[in-house]
Amino acid sequence: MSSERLLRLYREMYLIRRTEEVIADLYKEQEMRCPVHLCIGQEASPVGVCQELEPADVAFSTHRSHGHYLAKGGSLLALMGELYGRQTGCSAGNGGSMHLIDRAAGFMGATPILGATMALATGAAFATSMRQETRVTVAFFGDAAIEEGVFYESANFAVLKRLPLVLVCENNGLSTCSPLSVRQPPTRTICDMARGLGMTAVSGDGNDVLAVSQLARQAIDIARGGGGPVLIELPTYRWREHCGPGFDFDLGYRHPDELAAWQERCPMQRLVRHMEKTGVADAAALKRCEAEVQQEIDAAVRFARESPYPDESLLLAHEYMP
Amino acid sequence: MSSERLLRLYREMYLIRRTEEVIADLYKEQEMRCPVHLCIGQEASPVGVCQELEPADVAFSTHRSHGHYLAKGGSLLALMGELYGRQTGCSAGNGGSMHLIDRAAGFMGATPILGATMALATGAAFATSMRQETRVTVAFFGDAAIEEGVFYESANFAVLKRLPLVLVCENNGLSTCSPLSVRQPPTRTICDMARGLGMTAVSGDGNDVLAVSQLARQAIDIARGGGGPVLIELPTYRWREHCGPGFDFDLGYRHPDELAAWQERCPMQRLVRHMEKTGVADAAALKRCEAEVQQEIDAAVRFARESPYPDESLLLAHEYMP
Amino acid sequence: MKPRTLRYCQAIHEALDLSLARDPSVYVMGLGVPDPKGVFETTLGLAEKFGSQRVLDMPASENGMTGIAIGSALAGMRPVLVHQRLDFAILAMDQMVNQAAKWCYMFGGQQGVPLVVRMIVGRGWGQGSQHAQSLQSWFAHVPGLKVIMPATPHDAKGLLIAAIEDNNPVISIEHRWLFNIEGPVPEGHYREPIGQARVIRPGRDLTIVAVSHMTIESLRAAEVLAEQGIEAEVVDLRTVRPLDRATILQSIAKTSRLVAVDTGWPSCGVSAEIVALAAEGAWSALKAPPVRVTLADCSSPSTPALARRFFPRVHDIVNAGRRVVGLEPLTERAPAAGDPPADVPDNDFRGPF
Amino acid sequence: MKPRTLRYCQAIHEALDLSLARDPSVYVMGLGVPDPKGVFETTLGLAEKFGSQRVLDMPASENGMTGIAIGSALAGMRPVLVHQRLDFAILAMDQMVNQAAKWCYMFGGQQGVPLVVRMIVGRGWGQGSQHAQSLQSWFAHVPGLKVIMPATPHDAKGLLIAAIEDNNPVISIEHRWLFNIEGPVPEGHYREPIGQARVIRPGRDLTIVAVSHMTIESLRAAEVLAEQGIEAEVVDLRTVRPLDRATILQSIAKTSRLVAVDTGWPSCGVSAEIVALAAEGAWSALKAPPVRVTLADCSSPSTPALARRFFPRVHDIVNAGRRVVGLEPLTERAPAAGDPPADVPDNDFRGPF
Ligand SMILES: Cc1ncc(C[n+]2csc(CCOP(=O)(O)OP(=O)(O)O)c2C)c(N)n1
Ligand SMILES: Cc1ncc(C[n+]2csc(CCOP(=O)(O)OP(=O)(O)O)c2C)c(N)n1
Ligand SMILES: [Mg+2]
Ligand SMILES: [Mg+2]
Repeated sequence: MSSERLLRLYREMYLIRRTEEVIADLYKEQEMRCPVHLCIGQEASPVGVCQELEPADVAFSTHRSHGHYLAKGGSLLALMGELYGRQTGCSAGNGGSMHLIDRAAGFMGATPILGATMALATGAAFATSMRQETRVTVAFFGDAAIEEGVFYESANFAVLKRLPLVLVCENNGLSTCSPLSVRQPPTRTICDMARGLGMTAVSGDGNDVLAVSQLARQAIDIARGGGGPVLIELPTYRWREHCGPGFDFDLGYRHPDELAAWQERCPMQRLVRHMEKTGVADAAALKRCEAEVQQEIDAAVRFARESPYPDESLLLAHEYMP
Repeated sequence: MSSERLLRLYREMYLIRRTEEVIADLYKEQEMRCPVHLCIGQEASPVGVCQELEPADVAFSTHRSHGHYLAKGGSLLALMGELYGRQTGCSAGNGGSMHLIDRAAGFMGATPILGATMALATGAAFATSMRQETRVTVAFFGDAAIEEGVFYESANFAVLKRLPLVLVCENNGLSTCSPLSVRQPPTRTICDMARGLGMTAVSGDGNDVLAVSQLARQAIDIARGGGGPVLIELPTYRWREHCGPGFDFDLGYRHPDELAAWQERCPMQRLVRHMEKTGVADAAALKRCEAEVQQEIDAAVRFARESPYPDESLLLAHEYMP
Repeated sequence: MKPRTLRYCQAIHEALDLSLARDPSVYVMGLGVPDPKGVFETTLGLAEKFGSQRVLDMPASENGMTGIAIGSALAGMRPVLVHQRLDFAILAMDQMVNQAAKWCYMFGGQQGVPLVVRMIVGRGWGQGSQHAQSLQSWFAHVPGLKVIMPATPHDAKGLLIAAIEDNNPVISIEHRWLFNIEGPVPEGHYREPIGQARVIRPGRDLTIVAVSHMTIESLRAAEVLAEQGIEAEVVDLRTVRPLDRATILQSIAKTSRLVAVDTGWPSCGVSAEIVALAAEGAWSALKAPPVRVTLADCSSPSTPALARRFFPRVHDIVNAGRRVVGLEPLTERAPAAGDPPADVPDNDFRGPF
Repeated sequence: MKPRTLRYCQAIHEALDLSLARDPSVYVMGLGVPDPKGVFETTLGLAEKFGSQRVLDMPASENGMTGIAIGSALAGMRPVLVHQRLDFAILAMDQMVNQAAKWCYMFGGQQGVPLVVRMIVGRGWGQGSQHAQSLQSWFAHVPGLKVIMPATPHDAKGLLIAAIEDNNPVISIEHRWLFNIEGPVPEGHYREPIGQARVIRPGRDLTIVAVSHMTIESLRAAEVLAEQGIEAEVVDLRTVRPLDRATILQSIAKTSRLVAVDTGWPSCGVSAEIVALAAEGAWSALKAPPVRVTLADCSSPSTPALARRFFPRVHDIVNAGRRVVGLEPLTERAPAAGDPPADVPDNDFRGPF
């Protein structure tokens, strides 16, 4: 991979990371008045997958969607506007963090009811196939969402119709505070299960953006080439609490050592180490890129804060489409 | 298997077959005013499975449940009463053919919403496991019901908790008039899929009552022994129309030759041939048993016809349990 | 020249046929849609005509398939999803209510979901507790949905076309006992506006607001009342969301009396909404307490013996009408030979469906 | 001696604790039930006390797990299923409505389904379209279900115990903004009867029928009205199915005026049922058209800027009260510094939930 490409990967992961850190910092001001599910630590998945997509390809996500939205090219300004509940938000303030959309960027929508957007993504892929377009649809979701029957129903239809669909399961081992072991049998993996349904299924290091992008490349090729849906399972770890800006070690359901171990595998540091090892690291370029990103974020926060709230007269405005 | 045992299998299949033939004949009188889904041709499954159950074991079923109800020991009188909409019916007339129950016989209930009773059966098995009882729960259903997400959700939980559950999928290749091919991918079998979920899954000739009972024996042993849920797939064929008393070759979705081929594999004739081959056939005994069954059925029809309808004052009586 | 007539099921068929022909993004999907029974004839032959890509069967996966239909709508299609019974669509409440109904609003009005979900409501002939639910009030409760319940072949066609062309999710609830009724249906393309009720019979003494099959029964009841010298105005709701408040209130302003007749249950039902609307909005006009005619407040019994008391019938509407004008109820004559049984719409109706 | 007080969430906890201790067939299951947050503290420590067999987490499979709970109930258990948001339970409508609600009836009264489903309703702090639905009218519509919506810690405990001991499926809808309110709660086992409303404040000028969190807001509104010389009687519904018609009608008979206040939407809502009931049953007593106070008729917006107009508040109830007694509405004073924002119940409430 070219060093520009690697730098771009770094930049996108850094954008997600810093955006969420800034959200976490500013959240305590109580101006962002909506539940936020941060994906800090999980940036390799959105960036690795989205960088392999064509511009016409589309993506859906769930409650933990900031990363997917940004990696797919969603507007940072509109994200911040949304978190601040402003008229300029990507959903005009009606959505909040759990309802992001940027249709121009091919980010079709994120909604927090577990599993639901898998079916929507399958339907978008179905539309593609009915119209004989070459677009691929991606659905991002977690290891709990896959427990919903709608996953199974969507998968069955996608396999039946050989739809150009890529399902990305970010397996952070947790549903809120509940470990995988109380939800899924230890005797089968998520990939086994998906293969049983007739899908191609692959697994790889979810904290290694290069590994992710390689898996994504293959999956996208299969899906686009008429080989039917592909599931990618990406083991990873969320650093912060399930919902909200903080850490949650006080709750006792996980030990700080666990985080420490995963921080060793920080997707951004891993990428930097890779760049160093392959001799393409450019500390100055990284610093520049970080500074640029920070400026973008600062501008977005300013933009959001200066944006007007939706007027009360708009309460009913968006209920129906003309 | 002893000749008495074989004769009993014959008797039970004959009971189901004749009961349904009588229903089909009398249906045109328009006295049984409810949808009926006949299982003529599919008798080996209910009889083969139920004969391996202990009396304390329980079963659930769906819309096509006459066979399961009778094979589990459900009252013939109460079945006929129910079809005739009488107070003496197994559901006091409130249910009709699609809602059969005989709790004394361990037939926990049949309801026609596809897939729903799989979850109920899983729950009954869960209760068993919470109470550390040794009872096995069986769910009978068709090849379309397995397409419902509730199957997947139930299976996941049953595997997770290693529940004493046997799922019997009677695969007659049809959902109403729709072939399997428009509903499930040809690239995987139902057993593959179930195994992917972490279940033990086996398949066998659904028209051979001895084969069914052997599979059932193994499955029940595994389930009772703590080995978790087992799925049995039984390819078979329904002779009559999906719903109603007649044949439906006028519809054109299947050819009479198909029926003819399957009639060659009639589960009852197969058993008779087996008895002949092993030298335990006793034509007189079979005739006697048939005559007895016919008398039972005639008595049940008489009973139903002579039973009173529920009084209109009972309309609201059963809405809530005191 | 006598206007052309069609049966209700043919009117639906014509709406689908026409819509498929006009717009390549329309497709029709549901269990049994392309099968030889064609969902009570409403989809008969359409797969042959438009291909199995556009008129298709599906797995028995109501929730997933609804989500798939919605997703395809987000990607530019106009799906029509069909359920042989409303009861089966209950599996898909999440996708219909959490996703389709909310999409436009929760994303700030950027994109509608042009989805139509047809649901058929069973009645009689042993359509028991899980095959006879008429849950329009659930859908009418939910912002973001539109809900049509045509009573005539004319409206069945015009409203379904309007639904397919609407940019929002529309639930179409079709009563099984309407499928064989015949009525004038214009040829070609036309839309009936969603959200407009219609005064289907004028009268001065009381207003009967009814919907779907109950509109037909109410017309019959109005005839019976007319024989007794009572002139009922019958308002056919046609749409239960959005509700045409103006037409309802106008009629009550004229007649001062209200009977609300619904195919569903009473508690929090459409009939409750109509009565509440009248109480709030036509208070000074009303001269007697309004009356609801609904299903009995219990699950649907299968036995025909209870059908007569469970389902509202002409007789019940007649007596409700008498009550609001201050007359005693009439006792019903005992069923006589030749009367259709209470669990079929007419003597020609045959089970098992 | 001052009576012991508990917070609402503690009252629920005590009901569960007590029920688990009394009856080995009771078990509690739901996403996050045994986790360290304990479903807003309502299940905290119960897994430790009663074991993870009886107080357990589950896969994110709402429909299947509801069926599993029902199946276990058919086999003798008494499950309590918990959903952190009512919106998630929409996935399980089939099992709740097609199976649990119908079981007793469709099998002729042989067996009830002793299932309790707790559902929490979100409000404010960005609880958007998919996290703030208050769909009690759906459940209240359905024969076979019972639906409780306690407003006070006392009733939260007593009604939940009654629900667990009931032989029918009971839906318990708990409003998130109630969880921190404190009130007297008797020690030990007691049941509040399901299906009985309560006059929670007597008054002579108008009746406010309210439910859940709106009961608390209505009490506040009644105080404001009292300052204006208007004495409102507040009836806390407590149960929305079966409805306590007698208590409601009795109050209206006394006051002649009705305001119906609900946490849900208007169309076919519980408020519509209350108004319809009054119009039918208290016609001659009523001296003014009844008024509903409900959510705005749209999906829940996330932004706090719209929360003030979306959710009904004390001010809206006060004005509804004024209206039914024939007074002009008051314009609200502009929010002042120190006022809690409109999207939290009080200044102590902290996001993200
Ligand atoms: C249908 C449904 N049930 C429950 C929830 C509550 N909920 C929100 S996020 C979450 C955990 C999801 O875990 P996972 O899918 O693994 O994603 P992660 O949060 O780990 O990224 C739960 C249970 C929900 N949003 N939707
Ligand atoms: C949820 C649901 N969807 C649709 C139906 C309508 N329906 C009744 S029986 C049936 C076919 C079922 O096929 P299968 O499960 O294979 O059983 P079979 O009839 O072949 O025995 C269908 C689609 C239903 N009862 N429930
Ligand atoms: Mg997770
Ligand atoms: Mg089948």
